[in-house]
Amino acid sequence: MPKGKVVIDKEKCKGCELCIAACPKKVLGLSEDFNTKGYRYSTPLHPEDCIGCGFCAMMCPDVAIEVYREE
Amino acid sequence: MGEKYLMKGNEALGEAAIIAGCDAYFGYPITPQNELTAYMSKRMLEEGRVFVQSESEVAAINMVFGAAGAGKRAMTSSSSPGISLKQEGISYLAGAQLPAVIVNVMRGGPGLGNISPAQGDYYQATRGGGNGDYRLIVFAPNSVQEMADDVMDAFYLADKYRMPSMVMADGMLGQMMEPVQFKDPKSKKDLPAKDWALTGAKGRPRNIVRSLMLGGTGLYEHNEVLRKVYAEVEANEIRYEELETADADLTLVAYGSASRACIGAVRYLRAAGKKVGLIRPRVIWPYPYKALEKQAEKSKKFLVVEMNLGQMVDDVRIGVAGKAPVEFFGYAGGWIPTVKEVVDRVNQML
Amino acid sequence: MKTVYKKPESMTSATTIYCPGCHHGIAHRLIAEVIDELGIADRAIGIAPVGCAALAYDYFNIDFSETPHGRAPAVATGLKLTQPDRVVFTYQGDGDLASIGAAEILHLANRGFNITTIFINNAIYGMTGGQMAPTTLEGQKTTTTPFGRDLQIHGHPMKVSEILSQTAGVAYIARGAVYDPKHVMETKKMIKKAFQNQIDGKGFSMVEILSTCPTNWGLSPLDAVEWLKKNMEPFYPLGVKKDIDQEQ
Amino acid sequence: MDKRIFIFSGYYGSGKTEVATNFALFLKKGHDHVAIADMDVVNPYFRSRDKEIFFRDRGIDLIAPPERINAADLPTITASIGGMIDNDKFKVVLDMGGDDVGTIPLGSIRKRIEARGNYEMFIIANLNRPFTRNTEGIIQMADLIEKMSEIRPTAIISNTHMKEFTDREMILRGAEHCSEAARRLNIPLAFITVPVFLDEKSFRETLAGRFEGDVFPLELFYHTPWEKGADL
Repeated sequence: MPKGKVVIDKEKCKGCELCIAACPKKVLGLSEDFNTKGYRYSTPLHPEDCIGCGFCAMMCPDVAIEVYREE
Repeated sequence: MGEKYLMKGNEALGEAAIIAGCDAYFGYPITPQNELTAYMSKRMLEEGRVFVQSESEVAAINMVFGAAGAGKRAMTSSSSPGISLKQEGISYLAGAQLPAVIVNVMRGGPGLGNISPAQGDYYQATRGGGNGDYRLIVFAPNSVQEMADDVMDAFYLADKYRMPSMVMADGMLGQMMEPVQFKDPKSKKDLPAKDWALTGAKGRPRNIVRSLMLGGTGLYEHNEVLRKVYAEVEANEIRYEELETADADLTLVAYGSASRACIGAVRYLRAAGKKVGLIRPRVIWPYPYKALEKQAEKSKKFLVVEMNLGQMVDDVRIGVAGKAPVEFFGYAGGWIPTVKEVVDRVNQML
Repeated sequence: MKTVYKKPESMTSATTIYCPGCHHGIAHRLIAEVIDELGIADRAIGIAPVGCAALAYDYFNIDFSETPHGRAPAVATGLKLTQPDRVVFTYQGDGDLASIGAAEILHLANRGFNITTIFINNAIYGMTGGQMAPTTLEGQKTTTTPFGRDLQIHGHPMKVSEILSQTAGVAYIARGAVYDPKHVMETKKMIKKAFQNQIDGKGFSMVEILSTCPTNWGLSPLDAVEWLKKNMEPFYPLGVKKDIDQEQ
Repeated sequence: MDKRIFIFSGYYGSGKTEVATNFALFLKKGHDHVAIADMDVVNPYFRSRDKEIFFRDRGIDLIAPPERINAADLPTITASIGGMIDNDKFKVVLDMGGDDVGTIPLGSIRKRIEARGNYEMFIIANLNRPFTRNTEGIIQMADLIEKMSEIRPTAIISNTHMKEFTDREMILRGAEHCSEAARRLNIPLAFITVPVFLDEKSFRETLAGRFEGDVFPLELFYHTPWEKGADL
């Protein structure tokens, strides 16, 4: 399995959870704290499981997610 | 000045627009301006320019919005009921500060009315028929020659002030034939660059054409910009003609077709030794209030002649400002004054 | 590490005004990705009329025009005919395109002018607060169909893509969705083809995107996706409705 | 003028209605039954149908839709035209709309006209109009009209004028180009119109022998309201 990395701009995130549902490895979840807009934002709860598939970014309506993968 | 042609007013409007560099024309059929659309359907294609017979007047004015947004010279034309349909787009053009030319060859109203010439759209043209605070520069020609000249000026001033302008004629002017000579187009050299146009953001920051001004004082500030533009137009672009006004006891005020009979009446009455003159606004917004105010200092009476139930008479009263009585003579829905009718009415007043 | 995904160049970094989970954002992003991939950001001109996406110009790094409600196809006509080498697209919602702008889109499609339209169908008026749209489904409750859409009273939901596919000028019409990665990828292909067709001068191309409106549907973003799959998709089947390349 | 049906067609604004009206009055001098039919579905103003009383006073039958609908946007032609075409008692003047498209309404009665055989199809030309500035323009217009109407033009009428600014030099130039167009189309130049204010009698002598067409004096009947009011 390739190793991936998800970077989420928490200030752009509106907590819609579409990325969470899209993640095949259940990497993402909602944060316990809030961003400055008052949303609980999406965050990698299990970053070690990320395979860098990019599905989360593909589903993000707010372009808040960047995805990287090891070569 | 080129050679002399015998042309219908509607055709002259079209040829003048082509000479003025109209890049795109969009129209929808309505009598009595159809010759203009037909003329453009032939000549614009000959010139390799854009012509579309749109699905409606609403679409036509928005196609103008698009072409004007591209920084091109764009024009549409219609007659009264069709101009009503264009009001939405005209308001948006004004809001987005897009230059464009709208031609209204007026017919009888309200509603479907009839195809007779009329001047019932004066309020609509000069007060803004669409929503919001905006103005159009409105030309009021009274001959085929002036229709040609005005279209060329309308394009120029629209570009100069970044606002829509209108040529307001009527069915008689559109349909009648007179000799016409076309002027050379004015150089665009002194006009501001259209650096706001939507041409693709190559090598520059993106441009946005909009009238939606959200947030804080955005719309307020935008309207203050418009106020400044309109004040400038009022300072620079007032146009009117005076005929025998210097010693006139009675001053006629008329524009367009109605002014043709008034010119005849002034000549006839002067020959009979009666001191009658005429002030003829060539542009009806901005309006020559000062000229009327000045005339009110020497003229004892005013008579406004219009082919409607009394619209411009309000502006004359503003200009005259109570210094002299202002009477009105006019009918709507198929009436053009004859020289005799105006003379008779003046004689009643003298 | 290799970048798998980051913001397309054609998008600004502005945060959208859209509600959480609204599919507008995904549709915007796909358009921006396509513009980047085709390398047309310096000659693309977008048009968004009245609707939630009226502010779309804030989110794209390209020239953009606002228009009156429903008139984007007419404005596009003016922009495109005077500049045939630019890539002009409209971005319209269901109220805008299928109701007030029905005449304009029908005539643009039928003329076959070389313009691209992205049509967002979420079966409701979002911006004005959840009123019935032409595409509102039978039985669907909105603020103006409080007892559900009744075909006797409100008429039938309109299948715009199927209707426009019947017109001669159309080069390509497809209906996609963006509720999961698979459909996002398929819809992006559709959008890319609709833009490529314009570049190739093939004629009018449109992609309808079935989208959610969680706020006005009164559902969470994830529940809204389920509602779309269960209710909208059967009535508005996904897929290519017309493609002149396939016909030849 | 032994023909019975006279069709006046030509470029838009060439003066068809004015010439047709004068021609109907000319025919009336030698015939009891003359009719003029307004076949113009293009033009909304300055039409023969607006002159109901004028023609009635002069004993000419005007075939036009009822006056009631004149100010509506309903430019129609009337069914009675067919009867007039078939009625051998009548000389019939057909005042067509402008250009090739203005002759489209002829299509509905073309077969009846051809069946009677004895017709003239005039092409009217005014050199001061933008699309007929020269011989080529006139020939082009005649060709377009023939294609659309499927009736071959039989003669040309030179009607070169600039309303009240018409001068003799203008008329001569018009006659020259119309004459050349007629020669190349292999049809006669029927008339050269001269407005009555130009003293056509002396002018006729100037023109005599130079062109095959007769001088046709033209009285002007169609005016703007302010021109009408000048005679107070």
